[in-house]
Amino acid sequence: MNRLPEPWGSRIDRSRPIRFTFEGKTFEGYAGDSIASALAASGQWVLSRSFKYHRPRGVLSMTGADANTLVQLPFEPNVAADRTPISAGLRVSAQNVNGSLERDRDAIIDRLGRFLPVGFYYRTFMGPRRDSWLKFWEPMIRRKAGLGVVDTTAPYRHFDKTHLHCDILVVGAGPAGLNAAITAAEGGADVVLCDENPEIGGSLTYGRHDPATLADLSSRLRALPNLRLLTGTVCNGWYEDNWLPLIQGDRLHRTRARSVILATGSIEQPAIFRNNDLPGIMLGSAAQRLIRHYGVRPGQKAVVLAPGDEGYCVALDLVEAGVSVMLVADPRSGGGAGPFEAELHGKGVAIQKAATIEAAEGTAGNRHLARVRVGGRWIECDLLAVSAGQVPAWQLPCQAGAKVGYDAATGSMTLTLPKAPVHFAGSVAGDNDLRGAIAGGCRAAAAALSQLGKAVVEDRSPTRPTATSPVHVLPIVANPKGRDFVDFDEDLQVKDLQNAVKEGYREIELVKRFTTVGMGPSQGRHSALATARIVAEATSRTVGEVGVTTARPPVGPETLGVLAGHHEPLERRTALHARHLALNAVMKPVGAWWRPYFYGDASEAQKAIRDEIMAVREGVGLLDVSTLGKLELRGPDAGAFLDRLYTMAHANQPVGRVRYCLMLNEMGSVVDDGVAYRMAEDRFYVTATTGAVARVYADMLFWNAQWRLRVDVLNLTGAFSGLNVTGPKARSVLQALESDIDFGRGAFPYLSGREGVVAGVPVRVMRIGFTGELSYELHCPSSLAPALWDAVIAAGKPHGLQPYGLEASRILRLEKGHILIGQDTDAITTPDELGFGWAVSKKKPFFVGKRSIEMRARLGQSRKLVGLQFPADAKNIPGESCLVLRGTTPVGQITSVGFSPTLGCAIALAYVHVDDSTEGSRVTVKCRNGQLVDVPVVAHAFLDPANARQEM
Amino acid sequence: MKILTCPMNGPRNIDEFQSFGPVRAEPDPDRTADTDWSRHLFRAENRRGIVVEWWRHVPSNYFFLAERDLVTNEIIRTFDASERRAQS
Amino acid sequence: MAASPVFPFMPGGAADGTRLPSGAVMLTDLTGGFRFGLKGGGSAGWLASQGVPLPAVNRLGSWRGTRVLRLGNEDILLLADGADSTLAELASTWHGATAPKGYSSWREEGWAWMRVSGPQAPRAMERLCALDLRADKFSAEDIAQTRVGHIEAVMVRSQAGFDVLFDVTASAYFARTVAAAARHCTDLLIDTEGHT
Amino acid sequence: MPLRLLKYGLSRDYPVSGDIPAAPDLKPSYDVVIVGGGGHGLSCAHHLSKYHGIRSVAVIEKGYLAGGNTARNTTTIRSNYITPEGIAFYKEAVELFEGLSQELDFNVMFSQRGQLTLAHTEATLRSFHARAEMGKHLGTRTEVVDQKAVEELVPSLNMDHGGALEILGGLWHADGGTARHDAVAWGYAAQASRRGVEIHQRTEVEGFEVVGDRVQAVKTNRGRIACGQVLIATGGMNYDVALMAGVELPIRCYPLQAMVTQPLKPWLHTLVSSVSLHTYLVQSSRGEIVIGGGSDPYQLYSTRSTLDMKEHLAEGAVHLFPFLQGVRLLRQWAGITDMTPDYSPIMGASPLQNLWLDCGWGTWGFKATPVAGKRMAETIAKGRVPDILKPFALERFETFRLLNEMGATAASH
Repeated sequence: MNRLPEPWGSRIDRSRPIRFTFEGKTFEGYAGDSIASALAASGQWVLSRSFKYHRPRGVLSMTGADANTLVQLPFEPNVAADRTPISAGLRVSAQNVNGSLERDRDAIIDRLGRFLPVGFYYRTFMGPRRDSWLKFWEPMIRRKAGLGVVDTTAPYRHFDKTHLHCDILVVGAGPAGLNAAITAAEGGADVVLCDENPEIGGSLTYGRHDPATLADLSSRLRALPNLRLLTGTVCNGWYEDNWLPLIQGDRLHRTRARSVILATGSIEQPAIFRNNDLPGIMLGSAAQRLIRHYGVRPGQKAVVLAPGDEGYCVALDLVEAGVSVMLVADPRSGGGAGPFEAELHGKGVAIQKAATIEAAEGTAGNRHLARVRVGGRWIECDLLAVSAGQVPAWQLPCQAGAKVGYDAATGSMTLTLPKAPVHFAGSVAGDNDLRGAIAGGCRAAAAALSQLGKAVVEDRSPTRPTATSPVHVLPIVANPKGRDFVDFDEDLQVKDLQNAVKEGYREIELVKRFTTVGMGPSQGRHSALATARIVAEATSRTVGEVGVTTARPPVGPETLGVLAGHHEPLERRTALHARHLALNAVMKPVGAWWRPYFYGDASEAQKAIRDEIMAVREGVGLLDVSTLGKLELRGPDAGAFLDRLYTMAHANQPVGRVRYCLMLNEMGSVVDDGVAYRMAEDRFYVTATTGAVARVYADMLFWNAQWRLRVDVLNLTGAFSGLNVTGPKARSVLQALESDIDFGRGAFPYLSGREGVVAGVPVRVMRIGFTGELSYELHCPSSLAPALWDAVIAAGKPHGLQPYGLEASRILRLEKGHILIGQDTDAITTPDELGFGWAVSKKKPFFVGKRSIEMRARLGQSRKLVGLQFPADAKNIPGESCLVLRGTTPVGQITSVGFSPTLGCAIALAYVHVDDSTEGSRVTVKCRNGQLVDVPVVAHAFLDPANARQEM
Repeated sequence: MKILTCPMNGPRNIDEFQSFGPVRAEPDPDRTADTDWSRHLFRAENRRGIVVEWWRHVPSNYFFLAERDLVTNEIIRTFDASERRAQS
Repeated sequence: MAASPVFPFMPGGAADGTRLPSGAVMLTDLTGGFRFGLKGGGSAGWLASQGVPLPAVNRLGSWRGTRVLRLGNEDILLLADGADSTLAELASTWHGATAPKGYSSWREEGWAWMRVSGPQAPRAMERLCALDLRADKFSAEDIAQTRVGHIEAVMVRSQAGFDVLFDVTASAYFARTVAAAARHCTDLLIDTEGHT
Repeated sequence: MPLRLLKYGLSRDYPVSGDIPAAPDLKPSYDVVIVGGGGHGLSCAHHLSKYHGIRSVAVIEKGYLAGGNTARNTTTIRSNYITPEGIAFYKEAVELFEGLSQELDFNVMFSQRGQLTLAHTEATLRSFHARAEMGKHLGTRTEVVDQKAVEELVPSLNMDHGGALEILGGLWHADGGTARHDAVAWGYAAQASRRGVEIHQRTEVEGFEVVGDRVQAVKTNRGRIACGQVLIATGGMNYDVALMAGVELPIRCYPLQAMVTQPLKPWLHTLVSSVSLHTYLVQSSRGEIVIGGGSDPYQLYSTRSTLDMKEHLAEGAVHLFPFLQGVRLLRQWAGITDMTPDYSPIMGASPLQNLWLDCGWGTWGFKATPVAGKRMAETIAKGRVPDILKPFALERFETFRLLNEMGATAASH
C-alpha cells in the first residue's frame, strides 16, 4: 500500500515477492527488502516497544543502529529489522512485550513514569526485610529485564574465520571512501574496500545526487584488479597495529592493513521535543532510504524539520515521491537556503522560518504520529522527517586513538588524527558536502600512499570548496511534561540527565553510569552529543570539557558465533592409540592427550582396574607411557646444564646410569620430576611429567638463553614412545624377545639404562620403578612403537601380560608411596616437605631454587607429606582434599587416596603438621561427611619399603 | 592483534609469542642477604615506562629481548640476547 | 629382523580412520617420506663439510634434489622429495662420522609432514594461518615457523600448495581442522563483484 | 509500591538526594588522606566517619569517582577461596554485602544467586574438593556437586558428555552473587559525604613528603595536604603511587578484559565459570550477559581491548552455551589488575609508620570492598592491624608466608 513505482527502490527485485510473518501475521515484500521496509510498505510502522516505558517505536534511522527496530527471529534475539533482509517463511516477532505488540499490558508503565525517576532503583526495593531484594524485588524486576529471548535449543552453526592482508583498508564505500580506494589502488597499493551496505555508493544511493557520479566511480573501481571490494561487510572495531575485524555475514575476516582510511561517514541526529519517539517520526535520511532503496513511501502527509540544506533535499524527495509536504520548519531566522528553497517554493511547499518542532502528539496509544506543533500551531501529519545535524561516526576513529572535540560555532563534534597509520575521509572528517568528501578521499589516499612509500599517480582531487552554511544548532530545552527523549534505547528524557547532575553525578562517565545513557544497543550514536550538551549546560562547562564517553569496540552489535568461529578441540594421540582401541580401552582425556583409563567393559571398571593392578603385582603389566615428556640434552655442557636445573648431581653421573631428577623453581618449590639417563658424555635423555613438559622445555631454553651453555635441548615427546613393562615377570618377557641387550639382573641393574635393539626396534631402556615392581621402560621412535608393542604383547602372552591403564597406574604408584607432581605437591611445596632431602645435592654450589630452600629451611617447616593407612574395616574413608586437623585448625590435606587391593585397605598421602609426621603418630582427618577419623601415620612406601621388588 | 617483530622470524602476531617478563638482575645467591633475595624473587619491574623483557617465539623456540612501553604498549625495539651482553 | 614403521594415517596408526579432505582442498600425508635433520652444536659445520649449501635462517635451499630447510643456526632439515638415496647416503655418512657432527633432530619421528593442495588451498590456508601467504609476500624460498590450525608448525610452499610440518601426535586433529576450513572454501570466499 | 516511589510520584519537583556533594576547596591538612576514590577508599572513608568518629578525611581521586577498577570489574562476590585466611576474609566480605543496602540506604542490588564453577578435569575437581572442604570447615556454603546436580542447576549447559571438555562436576557456592558495582561506590560516597568526608575528584597525587619514617604531606596537582595518616587504595596504580613514597611493592600490572551482550530476557540465574575454558558468564539485572576470563598474557597499563581476547571469551561462552552463537555482543572493556606473586592482596602496614596499604587485589578487589574498607578503617583508627588482616602483610614475601591462591583464579573473579 505504501510501495512507490519504479525507478524508486534500487535494492528490491519486484519480480521476486517473498512472504514472511510478523507477530503471526503474514506480510509480503520483495527480495532485497529489509524486514522494516517490507513492513512499512504494508503500513506496519510499529516494530517494537521501548525498554522502560513500553512505548511503541518504529523506524528511526534505517541503518540498523538503534534499538527501535530490534525484533526477534527464531534463533536470534535483538535483530535490527532495518538491516536484516527478509527471507521466505521468516518468522519475525516483537520482543519485550507483555501480551502483544499492539496491546502491551506493560504500556501502563508509561503512565507511571513520574514514580520512576532516574536511578529510582537505587533508592528503593530494599525492604521490608534484609533479603527482600533477593526474594521479592529482584525476581520481579528480572521478569521485566532484557529485550529478546534466547532459544536454548538453537542449532549449532559453523561460522567461518579467515585472514585478510592489504596495504590499505578503506572503510566505507561512500563518495569519500570510493575516491580514496580508487586513488590508492591507482597508486599501486593493494586495497580492500569494505562497506556494510549491500551496494557501494553510501549517500550517493539515497541522497539527492546526480546518478552519473556513482556510475563513474563504479566503472573506475571495476577496472582495478588490485582493489578488492567487500560489500555487506562491517568493520566492527580497530585494534592495535591496524588489526580489524571485518564481519561479512557469518564470516570474520581478521584483517591486517598497513594503513587504514576511515570513510565511515556521519550519523544524523534526532531532534529533541515532547513525544519525539512516535512511530512516523524519523530521520530525514531514513525517509530518503525508504524511498530510494526500497520504494516505500514513508508517509502521506509530512512535516520536515530542516535546520540545513539536507532537510530541504529531504522535502524535495518527499514531494517527488508523492508525499504531501505540509510544512518545512527551518529554525534559522534569516538567509536563503539557496536553490533548494526556491525549488520547494516552486512546488508550492510552505516554509516557515525561525520555527522548530515544539511537540508531537500521537494517535490512540501513541501508536503513530498524528500531529506536530510548530510555532504554537498544530499540523496534522503522519510523517515528521527530522534532523538535528550530523556527528562524525567517531567510534572507529576513537578506537584508533582520535580525540573528540567540539566546535561550538557549528555545534558539531570534531576528531583529531590519531598517531596510528589511520586517515579520515569524508563527513567523518567534517567534509559533509559531496565535493569536500571526494577531495577528502583523494587526500587521505595520497597521505596513506606516501606513508607506504608509494607515489600518487595523478592528483584528481578537486580543490576544496568553501564550506556550505552550517547547520543550525537546535537548542535543547526540557519539556515540563517530559517524554522528550535523548536516548531512545533507554527511554531517557532531558530531565533525567539534568537530575543526575543535581545528584552530584557531574562527570560524563558518572552521568552515563547513573542514568545508563548510551549503554543501550545504539551505544550513544543518537544521544552522545545531546547528552554532552545537556551536561555541559547543567554543570556550566563547555561541551569540549565535558566530552563524550569512551567509544569501546565493537562498533555495532556482533554475534558471539562469528567471534567464536569454529575450533576443533586440540587432541593428541600416542602412536599406540589404535592398539588401545583394539583392546577395548576406555579412553580419557589428560590435557590434550587421550589415554587408556583401563581396558575392558565400562560397566565393570572396578574389577578391571583391580585385575590390572594384581597383574602387575603378581605377573607382568604393560603401560603406554608415551605421553611422558622426553627431552634430549646434547652438547659438551649437558651435564653442567642439568646440574644447574635439577637438585641432584648429573655432571658426575656415569654413562649408562639413570638418576631421579627433581626440578625446583627459583622460589624453591617443587615443579617437576623425572629421570635422566646419561647415554653419552655429551648426551642425556630426560623425562618430564606429561602435564609439565611444555613448560619445562620452555624453561630450559629460557635459562639457557641467559646461561649460554653449550647445550642443545630437543623435545622428543612426540618423536619417541614409551612402554613400561613391569611386574615380577617383566624380565622373563623381555628375555623372550630378540635383542642385543642383556636384561639379566647383573648386566642391567636398577637405575641403569641401555641402548640396543628389541624385536628389530631400536630402543632406549631404563630400569626405573614407578610401580614398585621390577620395571623396564622401553623408549623407541614412535613409528616403531606399534611393532614393539605387538612384540611385547606376543612375548608376554605366556606370562599373562596385561596392558593396564591410568587408574591402575595411579594406585600402583600410591601403594609404593610415589608422589605425583601437581597432585601431591602445590605451588609452595619444598623438597623437605616431601621428605626428599635425599634428592637434593648438598655439594653442588648452585642449582635453581637452592638459595631459596636453604632460606626456607631456616625459616622453619610447618608441614610434611606422609602416608596414612586405614584399617581394613574402616567405615569412613576421607576423600582427596579432606582436611587434616590439629584440634579444629586445618594443618594439611589429603592429596591422594585409594583402596589398595594389594594391602586390602585404603591408603593415602597427606600433608600433616611436621610434629605429627613421624611414623606411628596419629592425625585427625575430617571426612567429606564431616566425620572425624583418627589415622596412623606410616612410612611413605606402603609396599615393599626396602625396595626389594623393584631392584630384584 | 599486536605485532611483535621477532629478530629471527620477522613481524608476527603477538599470540605467537610468550612473555617471560622483564629482565632481572642476576644477584649472586651466595652473596645476597635474605631480604634482598626475597626482593629478587618477588619484585619485578613494573614502572610506568619502558622495560626490557624476555620473549619467546613459540613455534621456533627462539628467545630474544624487547623494549616495550608498559603504558602505550609500543614496542621500541627487539634484539637478540647477545646484543645485550655486548652492551653491558 | 627390522620392524616396519606405522605412521598416523596408515592402518593401525594413531589417526587411522580419520578422513583426509580431498577435492578443492586436498590434504595429503607425506609423513612416511624420507627426511634427515640435524640440530645442536656442529650441525651446520658438518653439513657444510659434506657440500650441503646452507641457506640463511628461515630460507629454503636445495641440494642434489633435496630441499634444505634452515630452521635455526644449528637446526637444519633436509626433505628428500624423491631423492631418497642421496639423503640416505648422507644420513649413513653422518651415522658413521665422528663428532663434532651435530645431533639427530628426529624430525622424521616428531613431525608429521602433510601437504595442503588443490585449487582452493590458498583459501584454506587463509583460514588456518594468520600470515600473509600471497606469492609476493611469502615466496617459494621462504620458511614460516608459525601457527597453522592453532598449533605450532613449519610451513613452506610446494609446487602443489603448502607443506606443513607439525607435532605428529596431533595428526588426527590437524586433518579435522583442515577439513573444517575446507568446508568454508567450497563457496568462494570474497564476494568481489568481479574481483579477486 | 514502595513508599519511596510514592514520594517521587507525588512531589512536584524531582526530590534531590545529593548523593555526591560538590567538593569544597582542599584544606591544608586532614587527619586521614585516602589516595584513591574507588570502592575501597570510599568504603574506608565511610567506616572511618561512621564507626570511628574520624571525619577529617579527604578522599582524593585522579579521575572521576569510582572510575577505575570499581567501574570495570564484573561484580562477582564470593568466598570460595583456597587458604583459610582468604576464606575467612572473603566470608566477612559476603556477610557485609548481605546487609550493605541497609547499611548505605542505597540499593546495591546484592543478588546472591550462587556461583557454579565447572570442572572439566579430575585435577580441577580435586582442587574443588580442597576449596569445598576448607570452605565448609570455615562455615561458608561451598560444595562439590556431580554432573546431575550441575545439569539441574543450569539445565542449558553443554555437558559435552564423552568429549574433551566434558563437565565432570562443579563447585557450587550458594553464597556467591553479584552487586551493582557503581552503586556500592556511590552508596559509600554518599554516606561518607554526609558525615563530612570530602571527596576530591580530578585531584592527582604527585608525590609524598616523607620525613624519617613518616609521610608528612601529600603533594597533589591542587596543592599540598598535610596528613595524619595516609591510605593507598589506587587499584591498578598502587605500584606507582607507593613508589612515590619510596615503597616498592611486589606487584605486576596486567589488563583484565570483559565484555557484555545486548539485553536478553533472563535465562541464566547463577554465575557460571569454567576453569579450563578461562571463561565466566553472569546475567545482569538488565538482562545483559557479562562475560569475562583470565588476564592478558603480558604486563601492561593500557585499558585497550583486544580482538583476540574477545574471540577467546566468545569461544568459551559458545562452548558452554552453544545457543549463544546468535546473541550479539555490545561492548568490551578492560581494567588494570595489580597481581601479587601469591595472588593474595597486600593489606596493612608499609615501611612508613603512617602509610597504610590496601593493594595487590589482582582480580578480586570489588568483592572485598566492604571488608577491606571496614578493616582498613579499623587499622587506621587504632593504629594497629587486626588479626584478620595480619596474614596479608607485605612482610609475608620476606618470610615465605605466602597465601597461595593461585588456583583460585583462572576464571572465577
